[in-house]
Amino acid sequence: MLSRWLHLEQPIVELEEKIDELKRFAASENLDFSAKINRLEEHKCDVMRRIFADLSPWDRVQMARHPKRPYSLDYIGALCSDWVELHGDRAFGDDGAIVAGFARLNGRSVAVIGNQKGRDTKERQIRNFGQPSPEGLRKAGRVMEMAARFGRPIISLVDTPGAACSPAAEERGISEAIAHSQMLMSRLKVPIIVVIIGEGCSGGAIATALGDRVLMLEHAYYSVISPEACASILFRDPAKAPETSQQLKITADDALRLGVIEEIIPEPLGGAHRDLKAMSVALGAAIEKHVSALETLSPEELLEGRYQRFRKLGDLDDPQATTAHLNGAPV
Amino acid sequence: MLSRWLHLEQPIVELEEKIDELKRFAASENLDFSAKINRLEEHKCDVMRRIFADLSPWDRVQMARHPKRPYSLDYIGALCSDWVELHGDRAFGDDGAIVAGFARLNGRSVAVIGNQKGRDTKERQIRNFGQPSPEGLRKAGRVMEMAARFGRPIISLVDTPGAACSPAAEERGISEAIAHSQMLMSRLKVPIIVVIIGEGCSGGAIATALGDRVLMLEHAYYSVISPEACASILFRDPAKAPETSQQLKITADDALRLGVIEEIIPEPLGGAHRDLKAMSVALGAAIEKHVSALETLSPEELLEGRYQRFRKLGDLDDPQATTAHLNGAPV
Amino acid sequence: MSPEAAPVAARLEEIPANLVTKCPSCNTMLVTKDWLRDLKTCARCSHHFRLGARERIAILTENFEEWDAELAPHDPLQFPDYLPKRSAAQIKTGAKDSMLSGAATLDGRPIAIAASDFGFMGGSMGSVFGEKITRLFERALDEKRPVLTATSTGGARMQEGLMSLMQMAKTSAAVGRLREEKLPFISILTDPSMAGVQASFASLGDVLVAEPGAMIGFTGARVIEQNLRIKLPKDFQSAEFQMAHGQIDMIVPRAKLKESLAQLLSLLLD
Amino acid sequence: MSPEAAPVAARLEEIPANLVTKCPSCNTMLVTKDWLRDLKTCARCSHHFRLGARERIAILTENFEEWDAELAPHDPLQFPDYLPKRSAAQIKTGAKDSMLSGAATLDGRPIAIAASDFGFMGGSMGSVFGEKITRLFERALDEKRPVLTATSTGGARMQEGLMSLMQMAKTSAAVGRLREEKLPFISILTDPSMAGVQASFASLGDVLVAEPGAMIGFTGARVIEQNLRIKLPKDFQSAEFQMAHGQIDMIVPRAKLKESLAQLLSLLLD
Ligand SMILES: [Zn+2]
Ligand SMILES: [Zn+2]
Repeated sequence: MLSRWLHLEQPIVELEEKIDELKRFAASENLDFSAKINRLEEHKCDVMRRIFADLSPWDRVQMARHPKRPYSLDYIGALCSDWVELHGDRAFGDDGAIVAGFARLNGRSVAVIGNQKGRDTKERQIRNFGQPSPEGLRKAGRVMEMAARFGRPIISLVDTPGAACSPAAEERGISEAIAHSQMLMSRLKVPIIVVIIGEGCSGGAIATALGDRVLMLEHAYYSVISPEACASILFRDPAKAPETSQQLKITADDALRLGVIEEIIPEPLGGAHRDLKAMSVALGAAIEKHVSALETLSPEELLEGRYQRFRKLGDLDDPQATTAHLNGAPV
Repeated sequence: MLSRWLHLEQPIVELEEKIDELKRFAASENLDFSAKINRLEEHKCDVMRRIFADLSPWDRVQMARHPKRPYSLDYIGALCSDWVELHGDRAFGDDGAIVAGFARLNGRSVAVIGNQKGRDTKERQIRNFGQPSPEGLRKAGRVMEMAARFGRPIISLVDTPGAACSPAAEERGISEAIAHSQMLMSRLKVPIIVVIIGEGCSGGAIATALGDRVLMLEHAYYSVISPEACASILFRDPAKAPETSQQLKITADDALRLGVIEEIIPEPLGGAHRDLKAMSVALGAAIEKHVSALETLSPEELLEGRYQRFRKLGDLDDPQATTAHLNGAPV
Repeated sequence: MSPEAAPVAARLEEIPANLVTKCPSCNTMLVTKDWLRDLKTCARCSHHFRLGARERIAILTENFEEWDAELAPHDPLQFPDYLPKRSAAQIKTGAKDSMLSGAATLDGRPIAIAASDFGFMGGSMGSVFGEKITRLFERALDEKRPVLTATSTGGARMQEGLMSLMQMAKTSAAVGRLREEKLPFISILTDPSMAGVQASFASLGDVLVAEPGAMIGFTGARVIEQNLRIKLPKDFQSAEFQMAHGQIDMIVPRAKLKESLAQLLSLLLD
Repeated sequence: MSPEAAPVAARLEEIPANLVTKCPSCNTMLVTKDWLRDLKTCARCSHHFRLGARERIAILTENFEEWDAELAPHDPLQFPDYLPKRSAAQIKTGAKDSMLSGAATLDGRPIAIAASDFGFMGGSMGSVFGEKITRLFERALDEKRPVLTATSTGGARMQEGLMSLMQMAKTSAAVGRLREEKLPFISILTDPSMAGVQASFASLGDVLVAEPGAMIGFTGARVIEQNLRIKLPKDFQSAEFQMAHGQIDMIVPRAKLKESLAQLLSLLLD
């Protein structure tokens, strides 16, 4: 059992190993175990259905952080043709934690920005674990402004454990970069589709999550703070992260109920990493649907709609309003 | 004779020392030397007039670099009330070589940006000898954009031996910063008055010199390259700088003849540093005249006029044009 | 301190029981009366004590008239301990939440102003805070008032989860609308101005003015130290540090703050 | 190299006398025929030799039709040795000045394109260069063509003094006008792209594409070394260095350049 798999996947991986072994044995001995193999495959499906029907929020956090989970560039590769990545903020550096560029998606030219994590140790360093630095957000801003000028819709793929956490990020204004990116996105006169594909955590996530539509993959999570940090601050015990993740209401279902996202994109059984192709097809279809709908709007309608989309988010008691809740039922 | 004075000023300083000595002696001995002192003062004026009637281009370069020459903050202090300096590019740092802010000039609120040199060794380091870094130009750009938004005219005081010359400046994109500043200034919908108050040298100068009017103080110089660098590149001998300064046509008279500036602002006899107050009055009056004239224009007229002002600069042979020279007679 | 500042000291919350107040920075024992006259700054080391939201608005403006006082917080996540903690803060401060906003005049000029109260759950931004800030910008736009905000906050309010994260986007978008008009927004950063608030509207002022010594940043120094196993200098994220790194426009001592703001507004508007 | 690149090799200037060409970077002796097929790059170390302006346009476009060919330089300052130097360059290159511009198609798409010729006084920008670039942007705006420029230049032409400095402002303002329309400007930075040209229009592309190894910067490395008495690394100001510092978007080998440009234009326009 490799550390590349989650604990919750253990029964599945064990079954898969058994099936593989059986297949190898059958081949080497020239025997027919197909009936037995089929039974095992069916059993595996049952096991997977059972496991994934009942994921806890903490399980989802693990799924969102799965070492095999597809990252932005995986989806771009699977979904797009003609991907041209652009680089640099023209002022300080090129941040590996954010990719930005233009590509063709369903025949339509779009700008894509995305948090990017690294697969191995070396790439993780270059990508800084998907934590955007100020220069990454400024690069994304430059590309998004270009997209707006050339009338290209923007797809923003969010997958970050948070903004870069370092003296260097503070010195170069990570606060300003996050703030500015949000303000910029609120004013761009092209459709913006945001998809939380894995981790959507904290200011690093909202920095590039201000769009006309915000979608979430089934096993992604979206949170104001990581469960570990929250547990450590509020309960002085990072080990309480699993229950904190429950209390923070961070799953796609929670986000939908809170009115924070428009749609949950279902993942293949077992999670996105078990079938990148199927996941990409579903992702591409969801993006297409929303972009097509938004393209019928005038720039003014688009901006007004985007403003109001976030404007109404909040849960409070307003005695002068007709309904107590501005939006969404309390969870 | 201090190194704070130029060689060409030596006769003047000697006379001044003589006059001072005489005055001290007269005071201490209670004698009346007023007739002699008056004669000496008159003689001093004659000497000054003679010297300053016949300055070589190289003398002007020395005058522009005079250690006692007023710098941007000196003029701002003498001319403006309510000076509020703003700081930082919001991304990397605060460049001491450029000051930028808002102030009241003749009762009118304006934005002022200026290259700033240091007076002593320590300040020279902080100010980097008036050589703007990328972050200084980006700070100036931020303040100029704010000025445009709030409809404040922009006064740009140019006084630089060139842009910052260092690996750091290259790494942070000094080329881009200079280019971007020019493009930005070409699009701002408020009047922009540029005054070359001392050295107007190379890309570091043109970076903030794209205005509706470009004025020059009498002893300032304006050049594509420093005479030393030009002599060293073209004639492989930096000692040839004095004659190269003649060949490069860099005085205010040259610039006026080439159509590069609108007006020369005369300096007090002996140069700006001999009478900051008189110099500031003349500078303030010139700025006022041009700002008033420009304020009558619509934003569109302003932009078109500014574009055409630079558009026509160049000296070439165009067989299809009605006149051979696009602008200005060859010198 | 400027002579004009003296009368406003009367608007600061008196602590009648204590005749002396100890400066936490230099340990000097300050005569409370003098300390109040100095707008709660230390006469010796010029340490700036934190001000409550009402105090902040009192020393900067006249004729304050509160907006949206009726807005009260909910508990969208039914988060453990949120209600009791909040109730305690409400009792302590007499306010419904951490944000106070309204109309006022500054040297006679009508403005819109908001201040967060660090004493209310660390001045954290939940739905009420975000809603009040958004309404502040919208109403300022309607009534053509320049906007001033003074932050003193640890960031987003975790207990409201995603609802609090959304306030970052909402308030940043509200600044975006104001930017399209000739109305200045001056953001006053007081100790501390951090995390989700600093990473939204508070960084988007046309001018950023900080009080001396205020801690300003995104991730707190302690978290960075723990994560990277490094030791940060004492002045890390101080206003002076941020100034050196080009992040803020000016540092103004409390006694000069009102005067500076009036001057800035006049330069941008008159 | 891509197979499509082969036919355009015919448009490169042949040097019939030499059957082999030495790579200045790795000293390999290259068969001239192969070297031309490789678009004047070294098959061994992929060193990119400089191209003349006509060669550059030839390998990137079809149907080139020159604009403003009649513009000829003056001597505004009557600068010592300027006329003889320039005449020599005119004779050597057969061009009136260092800038070649015009209309062309790139994969069938009408574009406006300009290239500077380093062989003409270091590809320096004087009045003719600046005027041609400005007209290029203006005409592209009129005719709704995207703009491509390929620079190879030491910067402003000192011998034209202030007139050459003014070309920086003039060309930057011309880009400013194009920016208000939906017309892309791609700036191709080839060896070397320096000083007054890099500090004006060449840095203002929507996309900056560099050739491998191209030197790109403002102040030359030698001048910085002399001024600061330091030694700079060999790769200082290389395309790869500038890429690492966030200054350019992509580095594309010559054999892939046309394809990349076509792709970019299609993404921004179709
Ligand atoms: Zn103290
Ligand atoms: Zn080679």
